[in-house]
Amino acid sequence: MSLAQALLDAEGIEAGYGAAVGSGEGASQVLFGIDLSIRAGEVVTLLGRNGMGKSTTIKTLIGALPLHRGRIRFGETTVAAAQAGGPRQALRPDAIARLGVAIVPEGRQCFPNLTVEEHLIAFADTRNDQREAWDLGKLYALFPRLRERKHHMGNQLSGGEQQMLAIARALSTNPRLLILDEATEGLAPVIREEIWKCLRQLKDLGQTILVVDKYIERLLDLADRHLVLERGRVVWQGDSAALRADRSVWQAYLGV
Amino acid sequence: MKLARWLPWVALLLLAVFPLVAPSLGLDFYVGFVRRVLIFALAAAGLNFILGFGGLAALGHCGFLGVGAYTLVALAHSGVHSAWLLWPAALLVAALAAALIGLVALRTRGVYFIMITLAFAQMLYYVAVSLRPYGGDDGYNLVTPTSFGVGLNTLNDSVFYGVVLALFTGAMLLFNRATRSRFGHALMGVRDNETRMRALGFPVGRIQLAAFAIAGGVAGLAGAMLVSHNNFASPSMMHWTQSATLLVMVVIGGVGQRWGGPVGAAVWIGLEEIVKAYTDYWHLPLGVLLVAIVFLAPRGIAGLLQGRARTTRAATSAAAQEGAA
Amino acid sequence: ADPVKVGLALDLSGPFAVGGAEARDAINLAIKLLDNKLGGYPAEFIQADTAGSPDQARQIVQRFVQRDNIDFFTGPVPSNIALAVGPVLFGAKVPYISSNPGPSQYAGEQCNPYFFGLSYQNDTWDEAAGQWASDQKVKSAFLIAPNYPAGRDHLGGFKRTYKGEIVAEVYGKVGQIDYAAELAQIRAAKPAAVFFFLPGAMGINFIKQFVAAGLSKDVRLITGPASAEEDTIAAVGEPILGLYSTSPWSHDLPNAANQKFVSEFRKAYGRYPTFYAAHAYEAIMAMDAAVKDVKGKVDDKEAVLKALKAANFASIKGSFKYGNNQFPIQDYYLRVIEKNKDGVLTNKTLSTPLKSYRDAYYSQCKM
Amino acid sequence: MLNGIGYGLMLFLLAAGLTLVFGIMDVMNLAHGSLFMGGAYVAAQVHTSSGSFLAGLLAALAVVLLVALALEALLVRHLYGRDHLAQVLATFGIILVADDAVKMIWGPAPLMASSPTALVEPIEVLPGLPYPSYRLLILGVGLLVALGLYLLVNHTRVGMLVRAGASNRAMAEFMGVRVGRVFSGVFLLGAALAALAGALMGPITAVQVGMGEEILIPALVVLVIGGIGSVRGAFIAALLVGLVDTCGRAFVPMALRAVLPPAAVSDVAPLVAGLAMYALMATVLAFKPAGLFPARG
Amino acid sequence: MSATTATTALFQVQGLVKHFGALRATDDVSLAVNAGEIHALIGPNGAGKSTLVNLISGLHAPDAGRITLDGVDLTPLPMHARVRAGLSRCFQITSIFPKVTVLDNLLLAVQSSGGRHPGGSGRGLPRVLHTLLADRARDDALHAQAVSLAERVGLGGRLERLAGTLPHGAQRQLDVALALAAEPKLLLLDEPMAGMGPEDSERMTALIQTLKQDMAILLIEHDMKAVFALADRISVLVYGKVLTSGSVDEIRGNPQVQAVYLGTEDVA
Ligand SMILES: Nc1ncnc2c1ncn2[C@@H]1O[C@H](COP(=O)(O)OP(=O)(O)OP(=O)(O)O)[C@@H](O)[C@H]1O
Ligand SMILES: Nc1ncnc2c1ncn2[C@@H]1O[C@H](COP(=O)(O)OP(=O)(O)OP(=O)(O)O)[C@@H](O)[C@H]1O
Ligand SMILES: [Mg+2]
Ligand SMILES: [Mg+2]
Repeated sequence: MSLAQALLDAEGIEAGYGAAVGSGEGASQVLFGIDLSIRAGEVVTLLGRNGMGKSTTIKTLIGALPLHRGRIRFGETTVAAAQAGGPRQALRPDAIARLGVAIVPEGRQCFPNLTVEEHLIAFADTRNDQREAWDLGKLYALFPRLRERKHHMGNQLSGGEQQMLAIARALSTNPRLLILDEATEGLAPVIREEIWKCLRQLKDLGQTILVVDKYIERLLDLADRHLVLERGRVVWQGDSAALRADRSVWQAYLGV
Repeated sequence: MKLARWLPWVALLLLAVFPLVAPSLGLDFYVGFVRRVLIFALAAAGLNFILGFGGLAALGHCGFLGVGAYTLVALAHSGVHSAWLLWPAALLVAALAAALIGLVALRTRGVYFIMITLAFAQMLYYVAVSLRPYGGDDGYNLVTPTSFGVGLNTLNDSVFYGVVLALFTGAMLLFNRATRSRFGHALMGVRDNETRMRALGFPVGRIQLAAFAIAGGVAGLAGAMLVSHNNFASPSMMHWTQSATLLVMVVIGGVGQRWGGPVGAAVWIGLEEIVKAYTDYWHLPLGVLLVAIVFLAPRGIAGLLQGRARTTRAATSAAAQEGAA
Repeated sequence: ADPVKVGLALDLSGPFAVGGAEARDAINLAIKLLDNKLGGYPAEFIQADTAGSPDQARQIVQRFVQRDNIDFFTGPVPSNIALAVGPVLFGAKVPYISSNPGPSQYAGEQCNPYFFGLSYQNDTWDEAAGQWASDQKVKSAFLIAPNYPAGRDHLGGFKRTYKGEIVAEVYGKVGQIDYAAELAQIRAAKPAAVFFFLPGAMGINFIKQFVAAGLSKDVRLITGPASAEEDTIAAVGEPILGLYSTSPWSHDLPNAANQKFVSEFRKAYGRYPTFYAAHAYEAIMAMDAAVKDVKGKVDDKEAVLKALKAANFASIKGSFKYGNNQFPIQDYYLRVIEKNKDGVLTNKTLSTPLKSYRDAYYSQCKM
Repeated sequence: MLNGIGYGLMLFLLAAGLTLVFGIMDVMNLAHGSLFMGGAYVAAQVHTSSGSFLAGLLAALAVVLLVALALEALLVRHLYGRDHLAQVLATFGIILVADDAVKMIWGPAPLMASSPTALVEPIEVLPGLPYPSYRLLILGVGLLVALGLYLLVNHTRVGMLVRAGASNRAMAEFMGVRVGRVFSGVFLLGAALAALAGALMGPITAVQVGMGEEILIPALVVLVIGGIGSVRGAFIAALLVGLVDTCGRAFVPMALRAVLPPAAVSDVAPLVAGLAMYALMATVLAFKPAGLFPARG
Repeated sequence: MSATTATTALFQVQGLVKHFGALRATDDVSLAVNAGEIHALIGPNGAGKSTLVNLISGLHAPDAGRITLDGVDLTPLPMHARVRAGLSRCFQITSIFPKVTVLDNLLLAVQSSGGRHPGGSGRGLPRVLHTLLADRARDDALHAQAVSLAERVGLGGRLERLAGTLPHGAQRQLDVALALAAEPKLLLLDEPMAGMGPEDSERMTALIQTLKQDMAILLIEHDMKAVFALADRISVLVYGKVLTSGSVDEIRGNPQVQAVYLGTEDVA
């Protein structure tokens, strides 16, 4: 595990919604210069109250939103770079995904016209021949419920089942970076526990993870580092111990 | 923004004085031409109402045009010639037909709705073709012109024109009010999120059915007026390509734009007339125009005229339209 | 003086575009031969495309009448357009010389001094076919046409003169693509002949599938000119060999006017004309003769009508004169499609089953 | 019966490309009919001048693919994200242009397309029941295409990726799918099927301007009855429409003749024949608003 | 199960069954909610909770069973009629009108049921004409109702925002507000806290608490903190069947429930 080289490196990213491309200005800029870097094998969280820009950050990282300013690098590749008024360059989201970024998005986004099993086959990375690689059997072992529902269409699942499917779908690509945006939303407590256990295992296997979730206590046990967002800016960062200690952060920025 | 507001009314005013000045400009013929445009504009406005505000892409609207037309034919055949009886009758029968068809068709959504309305219109078409007493495929020549009472009838060009323009204006006023009424908002709500509307307690089926019947009735009225205008009815006016053309008019004009239907009808029919005069290959430029509109002016010509002001509203309904189609 | 104005509503696009194009080519040829004049007087020819729709045609004719003040009208291919535009023309006292359709209405009860059925009455070619089939002692016939009034009229015409057994009368769909079911019925019925009226693409589909089904060996195929002219021949190719048809005109009629027309047409367009072209050409020639007769005074409607009715021109159809209903009394020919000496597939005239024949409706006309 | 199935398979062949592009990719491409027409014209032209049916078929595929490539890159690509109405309108525009273009190139008169010389003679499929051999070829191709499509769409990853891209393009891209490229490929495949259908159908129908629109409606009807997006549905619907349509023409008049006076029959029977296909669709949709085999829940 | 409160309960479900193909998503469910009560429904994912809500609200038709509210048999009624009868719901996946403003969302909601036609225009033609032609923007009474509704759920300051651009929590609040417009006797809430942070969750909890005075609530939620804070009674659904019902403490302590649902998660 190389500590020197970050797997993902984002510098001063600014982004938002509906603003003219490249202008960096606009009615709804949401991110105002976020720096974020994740080393291989690290588990990092984005924390902050609702609407502070966690999902927006993630959407910008995966290329779903245009970068107004800043630079994003993944591995050796510059994924996006933009300066004010200057040239913009950006990879398309699918290209970024193929670099090894997989996401469990807000709102699950299961495909209504694919069966459960097809979700898990269609995007699977079959080239990966690591022993620990996720395959259909392992995914079903993680979520036995999905095996029971394998012929259901994506929209014929309960909310929680869809959430499981979204996680399994992301894992099926055997990503270098796994991004989870509220992946435990709508899951029963027992299943939530399963997910935490699973993430723990993944971490132990060296999986790099960026995670957003509201169960901060669990994240403290799991993650190496935390970033707290407030109105599109990083207002605090540090490791779990530091966050545990700093109750003022909890009150000011996490609403607890 | 100001301009877009006043433009339609200025246009209506110009239209009102047109038959008075036309003779002195040597444009007599165009009185009849504009009248025809107005009749199609009326039908298009009806379609725009259900398509733009109700999200119901009906590809069989000319079926109701035909129902209205043949209602008039049937009554005229049996000796009724007063416009004040014929036209309302056509409107009512067409609205009734639309209500009955809507009962079945509105069970479907999206492309299925497009296709089922097409199917019903084609059935109406075949019925009209097999109506031997009314000429079947050959069509029916209206021997006695439709009369307005007091010795006036449709042969009197400018009187007929005036009546059509008045009815058209009245219909537009009503449509414009309807889109701002509770009903109109409910209709748009159904378009945007049908399940939520049900859960709010709206009788979604009835709302859509009412809108569908209104639009069908208006089409029927337009159909009857068209027969009075041409003194001729034929099944070809309800062929699916006619319905498609009507849809084209609405989209060119601007789906869900208040004046989208009429603007589209005027532009399309006008262009057809002009382009035809210059080339036999008149489909080609119109096709290119259509593609250009789709790409360059997705909100239609009326949308262009509205300009960038009020974009939130207009863009909203346009975007919502996309979701619904 | 003002030029003589002629309104031409042509079906340049839509389902009748083939006939429309033929008509336009022939009219342009006639105009060229007449040096842009009618009866020696300058003339203006105004063209418009009906797109095959009666509604649009009606619109166009309204414009011709109101804006352009035309003196003569011709052009449309289908009967329904003729019926749609007729009243407008008659109301404005504009003579309509039909270059193709001859609906029974205009031949009978609705006959009008302003309508000249120059070409033929719709049923007559079928009557000729029925007559010929009877003459040939064809024992049984199977009839097929699309489901619309003209289809029924045409089969009615055949039945009027045919004396053998009619094994079945089948109406298909307008625009039908596949005739397998009908061909199966024919196979089962084993008629001696099939008479069909299937204009346009329907006829092409039918003939191709008829031959492919192997029926052509045992069953004689008879039709009118609509499915037996150059356009159909070119589209069907070899399988059309041996198709019998009846027509009031054929490109190999030996009269001088016809020889001139056919050779000029071939010179100009490199192909044989069809009956659409022939009648459109003749319609212009009829106007030319009438204008000459009235010495250019086309505003004198009485005189123009009289001159038109006199038909002072050498008809390309051989014998030609109008009956009381202003529909022709003329000969009808039987043709068969063969390879001519140059190896080109085309019609060859065999006989004249009906001579100086008039239609069945003239007695209903009160003119 | 056999005729109904035969017509049904022909319909399926016509609808096959549309099933891909419209059913699976969810792009309402009316210009599919124009590609069909293009295929028929090119095949007829090349067959006539070269004398080889196969050359005609290949030329049709090549030319239509080229046209489709240009069409996709210039127009259709920008329509993927748009609503159906925009797609209908733009492709309707393409129809208008295509019809006039064909008329400019080949004239309004229909073109000759003959079946390959080897397949002119009918074959006896059953003793005493000759069947046109060329038709058999078409039926065979129809069956093959049906099978191929079914496997492609339902049992290959490509099929899954297309469906994913069609229902939620953004999410499919987040999963690493090159949706643009996949769609282009599928569009071209659809165009190739249109060209194939056009080239094959030419010899038994009229090759003329407007032939595309004529088949478009029945093809759409087939798709809708089957349930948009379901290859199996389209296949069954095609057979059903073929049967109903054929029966409407052949048997209904016979049946009616038994109960009604002949005059009434001659009025009603043709009406039934014309209506049959549409009545079938309306009935199916009235009871199953998303077709027989709704593919998207 | 329903025997205990069968006669007095405001709302009752008896023997409800729903199949999805071979799957028995709702398996003979009987349930009762008393007036003024918050009744929570918990259970593993896919247990059939949302399906039950869909059956009750009329989005799906049950294969068997009966639903009554305040003595009225709702089973044969379509969805919109159930709303009129006093039953209103929110959605697990936020269901609002994203492309219009918050105010327009609320106007639609109050127009449906809360907003009476002014001027006592009564029934029949005048009412039809009013519905069809009167400019809604001029309807001050309707407007006032919408505004007060917004204030009730804490959206008072965001009336002119396009609903789709609201933060998630606010959208959930709007969803609840839409359901409240009907002034229901029974409110169905399907995971109202889904996707909310602690702060928003607390706000929503408080809101639900205030609603309790006016209506009975059937609450589905996986956020146990909220459930234990709010619920008067809890029913546990497993594989489409009611496993058990009881007070918060009974459920919490039930080892069966812990095994299938609660796990070891500490919810203080
Ligand atoms: N599609 C959109 N258009 C405009 N504004 C948006 C859109 N989506 C989000 N926003 C706004 O951007 C801001 C940040 O939203 P974001 O979704 O990134 O927050 P978050 O930190 O993920 O919060 P949550 O916990 O609610 O998911 C919010 O103010 C939100 O209103
Ligand atoms: N339309 C459908 N077709 C087929 N099966 C369905 C359909 N909708 C739901 N199901 C199945 O029914 C079961 C119950 O689903 P439901 O949505 O009611 O669960 P739930 O209890 O709300 O779960 P969650 O807590 O995850 O939201 C699930 O297993 C689901 O897969
Ligand atoms: Mg978020
Ligand atoms: Mg649920």
